Parts: sequence; C-alpha cells; structure tokens
Amino acid sequence: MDATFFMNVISAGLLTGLVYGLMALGLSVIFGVMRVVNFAHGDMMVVAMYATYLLYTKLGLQPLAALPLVAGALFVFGYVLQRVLINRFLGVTEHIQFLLLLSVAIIITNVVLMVFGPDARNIQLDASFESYSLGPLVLDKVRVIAAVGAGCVAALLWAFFRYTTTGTAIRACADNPVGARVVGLDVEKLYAVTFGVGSACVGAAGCLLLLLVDVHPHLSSDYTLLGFIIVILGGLGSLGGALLGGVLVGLSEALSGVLIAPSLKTMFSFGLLILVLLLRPQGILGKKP
Amino acid sequence: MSDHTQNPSTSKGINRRQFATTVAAGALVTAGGLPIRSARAATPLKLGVLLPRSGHLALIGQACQRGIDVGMPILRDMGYSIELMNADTESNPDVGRTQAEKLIREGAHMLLGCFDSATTLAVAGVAEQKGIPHVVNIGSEPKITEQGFKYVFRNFPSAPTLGRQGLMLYKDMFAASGVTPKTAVLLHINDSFGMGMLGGINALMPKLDLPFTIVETIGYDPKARDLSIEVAKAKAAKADFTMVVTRLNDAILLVREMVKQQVETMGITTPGSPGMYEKQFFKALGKYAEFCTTNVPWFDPKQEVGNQLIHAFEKAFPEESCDINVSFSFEAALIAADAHKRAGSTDPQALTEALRTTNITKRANLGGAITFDAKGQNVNLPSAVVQNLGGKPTVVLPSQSAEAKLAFPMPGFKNRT
Amino acid sequence: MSGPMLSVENLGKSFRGLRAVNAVEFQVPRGDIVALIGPNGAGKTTTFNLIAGAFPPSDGRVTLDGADITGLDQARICRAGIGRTFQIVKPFAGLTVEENVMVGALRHDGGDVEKARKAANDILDLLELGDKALQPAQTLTLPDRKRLEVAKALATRPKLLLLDEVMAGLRPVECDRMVAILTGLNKEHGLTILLIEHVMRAVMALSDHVVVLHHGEKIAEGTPAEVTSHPKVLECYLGEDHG
Amino acid sequence: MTAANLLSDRRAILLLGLLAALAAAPLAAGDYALSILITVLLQAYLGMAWNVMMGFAGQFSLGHALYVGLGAYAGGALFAHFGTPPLVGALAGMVVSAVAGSIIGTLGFRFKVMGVYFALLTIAFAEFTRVLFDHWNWVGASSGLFLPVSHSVNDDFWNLRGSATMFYYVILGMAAAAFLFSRALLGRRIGYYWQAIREDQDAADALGIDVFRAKMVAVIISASMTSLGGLFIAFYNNNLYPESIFSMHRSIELMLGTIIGGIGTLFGPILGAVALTALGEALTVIGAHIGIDGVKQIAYGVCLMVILAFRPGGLWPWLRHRLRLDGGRR
Repeated sequence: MDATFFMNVISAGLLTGLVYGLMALGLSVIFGVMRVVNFAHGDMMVVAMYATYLLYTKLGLQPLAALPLVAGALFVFGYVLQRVLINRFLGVTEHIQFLLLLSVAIIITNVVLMVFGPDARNIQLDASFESYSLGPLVLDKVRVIAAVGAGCVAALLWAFFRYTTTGTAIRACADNPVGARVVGLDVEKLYAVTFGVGSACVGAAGCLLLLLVDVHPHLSSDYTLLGFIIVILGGLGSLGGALLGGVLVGLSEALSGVLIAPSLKTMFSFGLLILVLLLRPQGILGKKP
Repeated sequence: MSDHTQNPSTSKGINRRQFATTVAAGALVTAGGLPIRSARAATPLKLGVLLPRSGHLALIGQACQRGIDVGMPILRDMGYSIELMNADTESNPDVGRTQAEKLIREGAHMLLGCFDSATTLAVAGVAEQKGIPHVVNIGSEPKITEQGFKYVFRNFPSAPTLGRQGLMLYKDMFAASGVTPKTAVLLHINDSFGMGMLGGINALMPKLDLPFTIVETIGYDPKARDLSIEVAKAKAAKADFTMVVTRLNDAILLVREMVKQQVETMGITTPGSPGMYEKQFFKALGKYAEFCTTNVPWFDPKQEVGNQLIHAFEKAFPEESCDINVSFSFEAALIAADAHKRAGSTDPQALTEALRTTNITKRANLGGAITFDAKGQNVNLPSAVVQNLGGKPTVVLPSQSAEAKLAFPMPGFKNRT
Repeated sequence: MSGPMLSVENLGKSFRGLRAVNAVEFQVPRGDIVALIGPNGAGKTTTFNLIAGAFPPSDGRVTLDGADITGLDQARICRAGIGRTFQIVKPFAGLTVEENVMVGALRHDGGDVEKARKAANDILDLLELGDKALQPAQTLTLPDRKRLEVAKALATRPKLLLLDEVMAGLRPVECDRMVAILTGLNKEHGLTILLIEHVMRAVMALSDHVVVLHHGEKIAEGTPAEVTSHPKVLECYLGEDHG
Repeated sequence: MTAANLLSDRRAILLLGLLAALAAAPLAAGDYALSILITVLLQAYLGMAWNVMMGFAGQFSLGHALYVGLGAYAGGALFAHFGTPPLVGALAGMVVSAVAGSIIGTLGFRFKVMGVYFALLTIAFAEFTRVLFDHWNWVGASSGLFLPVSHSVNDDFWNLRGSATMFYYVILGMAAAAFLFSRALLGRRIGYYWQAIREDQDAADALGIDVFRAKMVAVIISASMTSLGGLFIAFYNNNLYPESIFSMHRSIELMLGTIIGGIGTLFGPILGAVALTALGEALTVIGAHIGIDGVKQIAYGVCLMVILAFRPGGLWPWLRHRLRLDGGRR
C-alpha cells in the first residue's frame, strides 16, 4: 500500500466526513438551543432523501437544484413539529423526550415504508460514475460536489447565526432562555425556528447524501446513531464541532477500514466516541456544561 | 398476521404502489377458475406461509410472497389443492415463532418459509415440537438441516454448498473463455450468509485445485453506507479478477464504486450470492451492470413450469424481477402441494412421510428431480453461471441450458457505451 | 473532650483567579450557636460550601472535633458529623416527607429501615411536620420545605449543623417558630449550630457568637451586641444600603 | 407506613390472584397463547431489570442489550461448546455482565458523564460489543451461535431443554422472583439511597450517601438481572446473532414497557409489558383486516405518543389510583 493509496483513502474520508458533519449540524443546533435530543433525526433525513429522489425522478430536478426546496420543506416540517408536539414536552425528563421522538421516528419510518416500499432507491446522474484525477489522486466527482455543497450550507448556517437578528436572538435564547423571555423575545417561536433550521440542515444533508448512498426506509436508525457519535465527538451545540466530528468519523472509518478490517470500522467510531466521552465529555469543541 | 385467503393472490405483502398490479393478479387468478377447482378437493392443504413482509427484509419477503401468490393458479392447474395462511414475521425471529404457533393453532397442516435463517430456525423449532412439517423455501444456514430436525425439508443449498458449486463453476468459465486468471480479490459482506460462504470458500480453495489464488479478502459491515475504502483496498490488491459475496444494496454500491475508482479487472463474479442478478441492480447501474456473473441455482429456461411461472409473474408484476426468491418460494409451495396430493390426507405424519419420498421432475429450477436426503436436504441443486447480458440475467453455463455465450474477460468500464 | 467543635484556619478559595474567600478564621465552640453574617456576595455560602465539602478549599484548614476534614468530599464530611441544609431547598420531590428524612437516618443502626423510620418520625415531630409525614415532599409549602431541610440534616445525627438561610422567605411568625425549634435543639440536645442568616432578628435571638464577612474576609466577630455596634460592620452594611 | 402495609391487603390479594392465574395458565392456554405469555413475561422481567437502574436509581441506560447479549452468549457458548449446565452459564453471564456494567459505571460515574451523555455512552458500549462479537469466531461471529437441540420428549430443566410449558414456568418464576427482589430492594437502605439519588444527587451526597457506590450497585444488579433474561432468550431461541441480540432496537424494546407502565414503580414493568403486547397483537389483527403492512407500526407509534402525552408518568400510577390501590405509594 503506497502513499497515493493512502492519499486517496484520506481524501475520500475527508469528503464524506463533511457531508456527515452537515447532517450532524442539524442535531447539534437543536440540542444546543433547546436541549432536546432529536432521536428522529435519521428519519427526517431519510424523508429528505426520498423527497430529493421524487423531485429528480418526477420533475428531473438535479439534487443541487432540489436542495433549497427540500431544505425549505424540512424547515416547515420541523417548525410545525416543534410547535404542535415537541413544545409540550420541553420541560419533561430526558427519557420521555427520547420516547416521544422515538415514536415520531417509528411513524416516519413506517409511513415512508408504506409509500415507497422497502426497496433501495438511488438517482443516476452522469456524474455518478465520474471522477477527477489530480495526478495520482482520484477524486470521486459526486463526493466532491456533496462536500462542497455541505461546506456552503454550513457557511450559510454560520452566517445566519452570526449576522441575522433571528440568529442572534436564537443564540441569546440558547445562552439564557429565561433572560431571553425577560427581554421580550418570543422564545416559543424562536424554538420553532431553531427546530426548523435544524431540520433544514438535515434536509440539505439528505439531498447531498443521496448523491453518495442509496436510500431505503431502514437507513434511518443508522444515521441517527452516526449523527450522535459525530456531535458528541465535536461537542453538542457547537457548529464547528459538528463539522470536525463529521470529518473525524469520516477519517476514522476510512483509516480503520484500510489498516485493520473494513467491517470493524463502525467499532472504531464507537471506540472514538467512548474515548471522547471519557476524556472530554463535552466534546472536542464543546463548552463545559 | 394470519389470514385464511380463499383468493390467494390478495397478499398482504403489498404496498400502495403495488396495489394495482396485485388487483390485476387477483383478476388473473379468478380467470383461472379457482372456485370450481378448490371445491373439488376434499380437504385442501392449509399451508402456513411465514415470510418477512415487513421490517428490514421486507423487500425479499415480499418477492417470495409474490412467487407463491403468482404460483397458486399454476398449482391449481396442475391439480393441486392448497389454501394459504399468510403470516408476516416482521423480519424478527421472535415474531416468526409466535406467528408459527398461531398458524398451527389455527389449523395449518404445513409451514413454509421463512427466507432468513434465524427466523427459519426459530420456526423449525416450533414445527419440530408440534410435529408439523416445515418446507424451507430459502435459507442457506447449514444448521437448518444439520440440527437433526425431523420435520424440516429444504429445497435450497446451504451456504458452503453454494460456495463449493460456485467455485467449481469457475473452472468451466475459464475453460469456456480460454482465459485463466491467476489472482482474485474477494470482497464479502460480514453477516451470517457472507461468513457462511466465506467459510465454504476458504475450506474448499485448497481442495478444488483451482488455477487462481485469492490474494486479498476484504469483509465489510452489512450496514456499510459506502464502500469506497473497501474498493480502494481491493484496487490496491491488483488482482486479475474480482470475486464478491454480497446482498443487493451493497452489490450496487460495490460495482458503482469500482467504476468510479476505475478498478478494471477481468470480471466481477460471485460464487453464489444474490445481488447482481436483481432488477434493481440493472436499474441502478445501467451499462455497468453488464457482464457481472453469478453462480447460483437458477430457473431452467428449458423447463415448462419455469416458463409458466415467469410469464404469469411478468404479467402480474411487470415492475418486479422474477428472481430465485420467486422461483424457490414457488417450488417450496409445489413441494408442499405435491406431498399433500400423494399423502391423500392432511395428517402431519402422512405429510411428513410424503415429503420424505418427494420426487418432482417437473420443476422450475435447474437440476434433476427434487428429492430429499435423510436430513431433509435437497442435494440436487446445481448452480448455473448467470451473466448479465443485454439488460437481463442470462444463463451462459452449463452449455445445455445456455441462452448465450460467456463474455470473459469483460470489456472495461471506460469502453462501454 | 474539649476544644472547639469546628475550627476554621486561614481558609481561602479562588475561582479562576477570583478570590472569593480569603484567610477566614473562626471557631465554633461546642454547644454554641454561631452565626455567619455579611452583605450579599460576602462569601458566606462559599465558606459554608468549603466547610461542607461541596468543593475543596484553595488553602487553609478545617477541623471538626479535633479531626482534620480539609478537602474531604461532601459525603465524607457528612459522615464525619456535619449536617447541612441548602439555601435553595433540595427535597427528594418524589418521596414522602418521612422517606426524605429516613434517607439521612439510614446510615445509622446498620441500615435498619424500621429504626430509621422511627428516628425520622421523632425528628419530624420535633420540627412539627409529624402530621405531614406521608405526604409527597413536592406538596409541601416553602416553610415546610425549609423545615424538611433541617429535618433531613438532623437525621444524619450531626455533631454540627450548618444552616444556610433557613429563615429566608418565612413570615415573622414562622420565623419565630423556627427560632424556637433551633433553640430547643441547641438547649435540649446540645447541638452545635453554624448558620448563615440575613434575618437579623433571628440572628440576635439565636446566636451566642457572630462572625461578619465582607468581600471574602472576616471583618469582625463577637457577641451579637458587640458586632452590631462595630464600626466596620456598620460601614459595610450602610455602604451596602447606599450602593 | 410500615412494612406490613407496604403492600396493602387488597394489592396482595390481587397479586396472589394474578400469580395463581398465571401458574394455571398452561392448563387452559394453547401454545400460541403460551408463547405470547412468554413474550409478555420476558419483557416484564427485562423491564424490571432495567427499572432497577433507571426507575430506582435514575441512571438512564440505553444500552441494556449489551447485558442481554453477554448473558445470552455466556450461557449459550458454554453450553454449545462444553455442555456446561445453564445454571453455571447463568453465573458466568452474571459475572461478565456485572464486570461490563461496572466498567461502564466506573467510567461514566467517575468521569461525570451524565444524563443523555451517559445514555449514549451505554449505546456506544453495546454497539462496540456487537461489532466485536460479529468478528469473534469462537462464538460463531456473525454467522451466529447455535445451541444443540435435544430430541428427548421429557423436559430437562437442568439443561433448559424442553417444551414451551417448561420455558413458561421458568420465565414465570424469573419474573416473580424479579418482582419480589425489586420490592425487597426498594424497602431496604439501598432502595432509599437510590431514590434519593434519582431525585437529587447533590442532596443525597450531602446526606453522607456514598453516591458512587450506590450507583455502581444499581448498575451491577441491573446488569446481572438483565443477563439472566439473555440466558433465557438463548435457550428459548436456540440461536444467537450479534446483530439482533445486541441491537439498539432490543435496548429500546426492553425499556418501552417499563416507561409505558410506570417508571420506578414495582408493577409498572409488568403492566407495561401486558399493555404493549396486547397493543401489538390487537394491531396485528386490525392490520390484517386493513391489509397494508406497516399500519401496525404506525399505529404503535401513535399509541406510544398518546400515552406519553396523557400519561407521562406511566399507566400504573394512574390505574392504581383508579383501582383505589393507593395504600402504599408504589
């Protein structure tokens, strides 16, 4: 195994990791602000993937063009879900919240199963089989597209929190919900927006991920778990942390797959998670609770 | 979920998308004159069908169910009398067990199922306790017939047998093409089926005196989301040809990744796993699905029953692929029906005795007559080499059943149009 | 055995460079009631927490009944003989009042539940909570919760009781009841008490000795009468009023 | 509240009646009903085991499948390889699970990994172990482990080979024992300590309770109890696959009944298991009439949501109140 080989593997891991990171961003945003752990995360992403699939097959819309639509739709879904359901459960204990979102997940998975059937679906772009060659380095074209897309969405998100009034208000809410209420912020609405934004991130990630993997209804729980690993690695609530965690998981999967055994690579992700939980429970970039 | 279906084609194993086609199938059955025939039989066989129609194996479970449903009119035309009692195992052995017990309580004379080995074993345990015969449609775990069960009959090769037969066919492939590669890289899924096959392959490679050696073995997690690393590793092995043991989704991922990473080998072959012959594989990969070869038991295109089944299936489910899930599930129902006819009763003991002496020559799949050895295993299930040619799986070996000529080495991905 | 029940020497604590408590020294004589007073942010609760082991001191020494307990954790210090209440009450909301108190008592008598129940009921009677023993703790009113705090701490059979603002939020009548109860505990059971209090009438009525903290340092100590006329104390309290 | 009325008379009578009915069940019930009852009792048993850790001591574990798997594999592998009697295997499984539990507990509690993070730590360990077992050839790796099936007609209790009726009585015994054990635990010092920690760890600490030790005891007891359930699954199913025995799905299923029934209560896990199984069976029947696969799961999700919305404390505290069994608090 030569250096080129490792470079190829590492670059593939990095690119996939960025998309993972985007997916985890949604989870991180929601937890960071509302302290709600969204166990229906993977399911929401699967819905986004199917939506992208439908837009492509029925309307011929390319995933990148579909991205704003899907993200928008997921935003509305998240907003409504928070308003109608989750808002009632904000103060309750963790396990009840967990079960609530679990039941949302069960419902979503099975509705998807009923509508689309259990088969795996994928979209076939011309780019799906193409790759860029940079000297000895072979970069998978769709992987590059997906990673760049993920980077752009993450940058947008960062700008949203940094430069818009709503974004700033949400950050204030996250730091001190009571204080936010005192100064007259509509916390309920901000929470709903947050859930919407988190969902939109997942939607965008689903859109991009469909370029790389095939979607089927039972994909969801794997991605929920993966999302958790990533945000905990990076630090729940930290945007940069989620991206960093995604890249770390992408890399660890890639390298452990090459160096040890590919079928053991998920074990390494979990191993990494255990290590981080013990050494730095708040995550690599997380703030102390 | 047990339902005594008088009209056997109204399977519960459908989703909305398939509903229309299922209705069409129902119409087909009614046209076959069902009420008259079933009235003629004294006591029809109540056959409890246990398949994973929901849960993570739903795709295959529903395919199996379609095979049985479509096959019912054919069986009636052959003069058999069956009543189906369908139950969903939800891809969960525990559910399979309770559903089996429920079916037996509700009067099932025989059980059929259950595709996945874990559930099959659980159900076989129930059947054994109750003394109810159980015909396994698909399930490659060797233990199913090695446990010493007396009421279990399997018309499907175990994973090691599949592997052995598949490996032996490589010699024929090389002989037919006149090209003999020296090295292979093996990519396999790390689940119970993949490990079973791997065990068979590793044990047999030295014994079979094959002209090539496996230079690298790469296992991957069944939950793998992308296989870029695995394929990169395979590429680095620089082998002459590629051998894979897959399921469906990973087969697609694998080949797509090979195209992307420009892994050009003489061929992508499997000694006996599903995946590459399925319609989804063709749909997903298009021209890149071409020339992949699979060594599995297959339809005999020269057999009348097989042809009948394909035609009925394509008429009822034009969207779906008529694969070995369909044909082996159908054959399992055929075996059950045949035993019932010969036994002349629905007594479990009589049915079991009849199953033991099964000898069916008019079958759907390749191979000689269906018979069972003392363990209840059909040992007469040869594999064929099936190559993807012109957008469909085509038998290329053995030559007496061949529909086309084997293409090996295959054309490179770059040169395909 | 003679000597003070509690002795605090040169106690200090820094939080990230911020000096919260500095060189505090005082003693709590056996059988006495000592009050720790001072304006808000004077470091009273921090001093309390250092004594009770909620976090370790940066420097200094704490001795209980002659034994060095500096830097021990909360549970060990409790077992050494200090019972404490929390300023923000912490009842075990899902348990009954009786069970709340039993938890503290169970460390004694080999964990015998019936003995602990008996002990708990005795303490509850003492604190006039006996009739509410079987109510869930979450149904109690604030004054009752304050008393429950004291009951829980008492159940651990402490040599020294640390009370953190048990009078805060009580009406004058309730406050007087609490004073009477604490006086009873001190006089009849010989319990040594160290308390933080803002309610001056309670401090005047209860304490034998008062320690005044300001900006994390001891500025005065003496009898209640001495302390209230101490110029430094007046200054800091007046300054507080003006600020 | 005295020991005598910890269980009021009416409740004692109700419980004894229930036990008697369950003991007599095999006389009347067919094999199907019996297998359903086994499912219920198994779920109740595992729910009670999980309840010790979460319901009593307030430590949220989402990875209890780990202990199920370890118990199942310890007993199953020893039996399959050496013919070791299940009772010895049970002991081995309990020891292994207790060790695993104390490792997770030590790491989690010492490093102050709490709440959701602790739950995720437990998932991580379960998944880690699943992949590990997928590659461990001695236990069959991902091909699975198979227990030899006996063909003797008679029930062989010492080797746990036999009829459904025998397995039924085994799990009934286990469930009854777990119930009594849970009750005894709650009535003892450790039970009070656990509840105090569950309600407010800091306050419990201030009362001199060795919080770390108490939590460790909870994890170890819960893990050992759970592993016994795993052993039962191994011998009842006769085959084991890491993918299913260690799955997160199993962890979730295991706690669902307890949460629905009433977390922290003695009878909650039992009621929850009954309710969930009844719901599942009812939905199967209804689903069969509607004729579309997946309806069952959707309805299941909706029911779950409704229960959470209206009875967040679980069904038992509410039902107990309706039945006027409120004599004791639990």
